[in-house]
Amino acid sequence: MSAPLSDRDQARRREFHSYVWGAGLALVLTVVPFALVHWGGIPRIDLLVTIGVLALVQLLVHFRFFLHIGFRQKREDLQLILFSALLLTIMVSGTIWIMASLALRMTLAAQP
Amino acid sequence: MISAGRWLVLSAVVPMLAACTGNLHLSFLDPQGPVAAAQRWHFFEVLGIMAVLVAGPIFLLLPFFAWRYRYGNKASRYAPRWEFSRLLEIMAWSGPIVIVVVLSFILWRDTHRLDPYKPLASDQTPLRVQVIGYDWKWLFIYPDQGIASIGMLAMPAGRPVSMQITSATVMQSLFIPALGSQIYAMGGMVTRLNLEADRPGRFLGENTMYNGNGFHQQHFTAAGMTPDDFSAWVQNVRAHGTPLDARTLQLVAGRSTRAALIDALPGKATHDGNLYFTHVSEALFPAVVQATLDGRAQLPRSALAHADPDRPRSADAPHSASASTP
Amino acid sequence: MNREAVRHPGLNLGAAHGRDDEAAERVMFGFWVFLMSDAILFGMVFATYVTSVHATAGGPGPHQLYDITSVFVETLLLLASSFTFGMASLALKYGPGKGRLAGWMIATLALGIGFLALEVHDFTAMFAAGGVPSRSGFLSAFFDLVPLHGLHVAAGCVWLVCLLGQIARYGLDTQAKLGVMRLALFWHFLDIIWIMIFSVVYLAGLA
Amino acid sequence: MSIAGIFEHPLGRLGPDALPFWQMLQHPTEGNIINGCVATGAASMVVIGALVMVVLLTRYRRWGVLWSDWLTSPDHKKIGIMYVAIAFVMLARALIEAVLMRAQQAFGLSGGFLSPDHFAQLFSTHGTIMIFFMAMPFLTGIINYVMPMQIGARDVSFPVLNSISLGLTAAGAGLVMVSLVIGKFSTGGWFGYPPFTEASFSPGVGPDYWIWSLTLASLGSTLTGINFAVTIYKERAPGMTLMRMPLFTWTALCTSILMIFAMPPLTVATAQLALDRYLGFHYFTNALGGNMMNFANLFWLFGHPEVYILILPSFGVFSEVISTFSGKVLYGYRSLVMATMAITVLSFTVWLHHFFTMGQNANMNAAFGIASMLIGVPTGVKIYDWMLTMFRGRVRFTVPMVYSFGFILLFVLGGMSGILLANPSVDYQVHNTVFLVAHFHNMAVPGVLFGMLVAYHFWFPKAFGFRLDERWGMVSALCWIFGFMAAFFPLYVLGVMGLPRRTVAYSEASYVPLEWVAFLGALLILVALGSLLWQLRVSIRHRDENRVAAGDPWNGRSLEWATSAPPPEYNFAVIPSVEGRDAFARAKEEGCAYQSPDTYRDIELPRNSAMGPVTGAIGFALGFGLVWHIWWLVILSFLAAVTTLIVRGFARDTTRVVPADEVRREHLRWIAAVNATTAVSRVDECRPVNDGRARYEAIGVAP
Ligand code: HEA
Ligand code: HEA
Ligand code: CUA
Ligand SMILES: [Cu+2]
Repeated sequence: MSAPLSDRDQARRREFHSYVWGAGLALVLTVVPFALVHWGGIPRIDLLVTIGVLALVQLLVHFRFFLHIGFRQKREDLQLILFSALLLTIMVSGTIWIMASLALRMTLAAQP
Repeated sequence: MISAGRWLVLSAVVPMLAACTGNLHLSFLDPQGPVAAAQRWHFFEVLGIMAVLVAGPIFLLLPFFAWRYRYGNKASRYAPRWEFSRLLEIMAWSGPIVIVVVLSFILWRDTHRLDPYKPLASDQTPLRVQVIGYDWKWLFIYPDQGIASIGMLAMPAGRPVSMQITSATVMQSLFIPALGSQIYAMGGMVTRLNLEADRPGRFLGENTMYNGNGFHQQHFTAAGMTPDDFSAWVQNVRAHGTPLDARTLQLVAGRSTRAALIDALPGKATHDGNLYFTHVSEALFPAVVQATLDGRAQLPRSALAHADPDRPRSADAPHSASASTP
Repeated sequence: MNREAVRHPGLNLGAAHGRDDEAAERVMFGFWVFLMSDAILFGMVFATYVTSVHATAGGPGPHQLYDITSVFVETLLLLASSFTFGMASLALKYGPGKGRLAGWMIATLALGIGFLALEVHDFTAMFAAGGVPSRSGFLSAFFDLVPLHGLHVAAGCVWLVCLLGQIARYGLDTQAKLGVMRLALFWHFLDIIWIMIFSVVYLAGLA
Repeated sequence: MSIAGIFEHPLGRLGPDALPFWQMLQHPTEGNIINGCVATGAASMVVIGALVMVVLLTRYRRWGVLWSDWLTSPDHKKIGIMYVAIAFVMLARALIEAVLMRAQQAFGLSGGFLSPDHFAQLFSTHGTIMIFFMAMPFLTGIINYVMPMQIGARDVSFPVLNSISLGLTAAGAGLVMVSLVIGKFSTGGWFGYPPFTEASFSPGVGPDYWIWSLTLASLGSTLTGINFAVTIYKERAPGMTLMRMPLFTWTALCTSILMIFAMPPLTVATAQLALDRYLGFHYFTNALGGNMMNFANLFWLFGHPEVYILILPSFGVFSEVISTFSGKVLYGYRSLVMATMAITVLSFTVWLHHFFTMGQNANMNAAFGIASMLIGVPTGVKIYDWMLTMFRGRVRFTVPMVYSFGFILLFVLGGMSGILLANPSVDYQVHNTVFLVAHFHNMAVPGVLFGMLVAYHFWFPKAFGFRLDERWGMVSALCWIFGFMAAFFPLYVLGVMGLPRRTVAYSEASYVPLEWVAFLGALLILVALGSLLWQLRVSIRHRDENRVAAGDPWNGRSLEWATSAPPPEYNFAVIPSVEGRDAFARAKEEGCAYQSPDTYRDIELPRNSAMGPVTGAIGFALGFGLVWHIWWLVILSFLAAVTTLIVRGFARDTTRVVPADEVRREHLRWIAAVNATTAVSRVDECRPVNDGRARYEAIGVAP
């Protein structure tokens, strides 16, 4: 109970605002792609890219505002998260690359 | 430099090969076609580089260090705190890097050159063969000749063979070491393989992907023939083969070895331990691929010779052990 | 000094919690590592799904099966639950008392159960439309990925109830606090997975 | 399956035909009788072994001790020893299977004496056990024992979780063992490729045993990985920065990272295969959109990092041992750490090299081939740095060093064959032949196994307080090295002669001579194992002459040698504070080892917990129920698992305190004993006079 009360109140306000901001941004980032898909009208490729980008942005929003990940962390913690992201990227993109090549070269339709 | 490693291995292997195999060629170190020959060269190239640059220094230095700096030898220099030397560090990292860079060039070149999908350079049109892996035998279809065989893959020497490969059952791997690469055969999918025999001869063929009790008997002979002999062989098959009708195909599809299949087939099915079929439709191979993909038992009638209406057939029969060893 | 030391990534207890704050360090780091491992698990299931989207084998596909309205509502529920859990975290850190914390936790629980109920409703509808997992590779992959997330949410709900029980029994002791903090991470993490699910599975599938 | 169905078949599909001699009695053909006898013999060994254990424990009234001192103990040292014990039991089985396989193949020209089905079970169980239930428990046990002491910690971060991991691993091992008595194991090899392992082609219980034992083990490994990583990050003694950790701890960290990130793909692969088999999903089937290539991809995403999980701890062990027995600081510490990290990351970028022959395009094969060769760079750096550690040292030819020489020379050869395999155009020729079998045994035996055996020799005196017999150790080491060469070098040649792996018989007479050499090699390995057991017996008999209670028999360098042998439950009476690398060597050099502080503090330790054995038992029951479709058991054990977790959540008061007084008494007693011990020079290292205190001889610490 060492911290003076006003400081605590401030910290609490700040964190509360962080949650509100996070929720607000997340809401927007959710509603937009749903609306785009629901009402359509955009070429498929563009739509897919938009969905992907918005999803990534929302992911960052959640990390930032709900999980409070920032660059104030100790190094080892941030390392953990970045390292995991690296491996996840290698594994998922590698898988998709490999399976796509295989599919391309092995369907009956691909035969000369 | 390269020959050192090469002789090392050759002196171990060649007597073995020569002594016991008779006339069946087993190994890519005794290559019978351009692909295997290139692979042998690649093998010795890499092995030679490594024997000299990787194994050599270590095999010389380790015993030397161990002996020179043994506990009892108080004459050797003792430097218990010595733990770093920039020069040695640089060498320890850059040496292997240089070797890997060199090896990567060879690797890149040959991986592209020897891509099994790539047609072989030749002035002759390739012979088309479609291969279906069944449990414990390979069925070779010659779509342009309308024939098929089990246990024997005949090919004219000097003319490329272009294979399309699938499996009607589990995953398998088609392999003729003396000619070249192996590649997987998978249900509902088609892989490709291009090989060529330089000269007439008999080559070991097999499946290398374990697929059950008859796995070790899933062998065949690949036979390189002169073009005339090959034509004669085709004529012979046409004259004496069994029609590949629905009932026969059902037996072929069962989980059985080639020997068991021969016993199960009515009449005199073979004269040399292999099976030969006529009236093979070009539509058979794609039909089998499609049927496996769909999980369907029925092949379309058009894919079969003399479809026998009163026998329900199941190309998918592998599971129902019914057709296995009688 | 009003910025207390950050002991580990994510949700931190404040300095006011003294020893609890210190004890949190290894537990929370361990839980992060677990979450990262779980993320790989989901990543691989996602990868399988992506490689199987076209493997409908003649069966129904996304357009026949997915109901965008329902997914939208589910998304809002989860998002709201993330917010309520955020409020619970604030209540844990700054008080006062445990009543407010319990209140937000119960709200979260309600939202979570609502999400699950809607999801089950979706699945039943899919089943009725012939979208059963044994129909095709695509449906198998779907019913691996989406219910896996659902199972995680269900586990989260059970955990939530247990924590409420612990708080009722022992008050807000160290273990209960650490439990709430871990569950909060878990819950936000599941929300992130859901973002990927609605984007990759539903929206991309219907686009 | 309806509710009624549950009660209609209370034993699921378990019936008398699951017994190993059933078929022999029903159809007494010659083949059935031979195989029935072999299978029954093997099964009886399991049953008799278990019975003997039960009788002995009862006779000597040790059940209570077993329960309270071992099974429920959260002490990382005891858990480590139990892991190694599991490894040892499982290894006995896998070794017998290996010798049986070699014998079968020696007679393989005429068909041999085993049925194909039986042979397939042999290589499948052998591979599965060696990887998951021999190597993994072995290295987990060694890390468990050594790592916390090396970083100056009292225990791992989550002791009860540690015990749970052990329980899960034991449950998996138990399932594999039970498969020998009831039903049979998979025939799909250690990687169980579908569609062969799908219900339509393998309807029996075999693949189910494989799936659930692997699932239990991999769950255990994931938790272990998390536990170790957190321990290394959070429990280090003051001053023990990352760059001061002993190399073994570094490799333990990297292995844990691999466990955390590489196990999930395996879990996904086995879970999806299970869904295919139990609920008719179509992940990997031929038909209806299944795709077996996904399985290969997922499995090797795990499988390749897995082989580095196995090898890294060995690298760590060799680093410690070579530096200790060369009386010299480890050369190139920084490089070795960097190399370890490089291997860790690179190992996630090469998995495709296990299926070069699947048909993907040449660019991809080339890219993954080059990535695979790149791993040779950091590995080479390690080899060179070990050699440079001996350079200008004082190398003692002890048993661990003999293994180390064998390791370096043989491992380089194995690495070279790995580089050959990494060339797709060569792999197209030797993939799935016994050349590949030679490659990976060349890594697994001199690399993994020798490393673990060295660890066993090196740390045994620490754990049990007395040294192992040196002479028998030497016999065993030489038999291992030469036995290995005889058993596996011929396979390289046979491989390029086109002999496929997993073949029960062959038809080329030219294979026979080399098969026989390999068989004799396997027998020599059997002799090696025999000498190893004999060594243990001899050492136990002469334990009083070989005591090293002072704790430092090898003039060691790192903190685990700074405490008594065996160490107290809390490892260190006072947590050491560290000023540089090789903390204990430094203390000895400065003459401040073995000091007693002015004050002692209370030490808080975790209480015993039944969580480990209970989770293990539940896991086993769950797995067994799933294998045999005993649904009530499945439901019951699932509920039990959930309940246990919930109950544990409510547990409070989970620690106990060792009072400062007791700590002081014990510590002072040990210090007095050390002071009464005469320090010996390294010449007398392997003689009875070595009581575990090293006479000062310059061993060097990093500047
Ligand atoms: C760590 C891995 C490991 C180890 C050590 C071994 C060791 C041995 N293996 Fe193994 N093997 C595999 C992993 C391993 N194997 C795998 C993965 C497969 C593939 C399976 C498949 O096809 O799916 C395989 C397959 C395999 C085959 C099948 C080949 C084929 O496909 O045709 C054969 C045939 O002979 C064989 C033989 C041997 C022999 C003779 C040994 C000998 O070296 C055995 C010696 C080992 C021991 C004796 C154990 C020693 C340990 C100790 C003594 C510890 C002591 C402990 C204490 C004192 C506490 N192995
Ligand atoms: C502990 C186990 C272990 C280890 C350490 C390794 C290490 C390596 N392995 Fe091995 N491997 C296995 C266990 C292991 N492997 C197993 C179990 C399988 C088969 C599974 C199955 O199918 O059942 C397998 C299969 C396997 C394949 C697949 C083959 C096939 O299926 O057809 C390949 C292909 O690239 C490969 C390559 C390598 C390489 C490049 C290394 C490298 O890490 C080696 C690096 C080491 C060196 C190169 C030596 C020292 C280096 C120097 C002295 C420096 C100078 C050298 C150079 C620059 C080249 N391995
Ligand atoms: Cu397998 Cu395409
Ligand atoms: Cu690998």
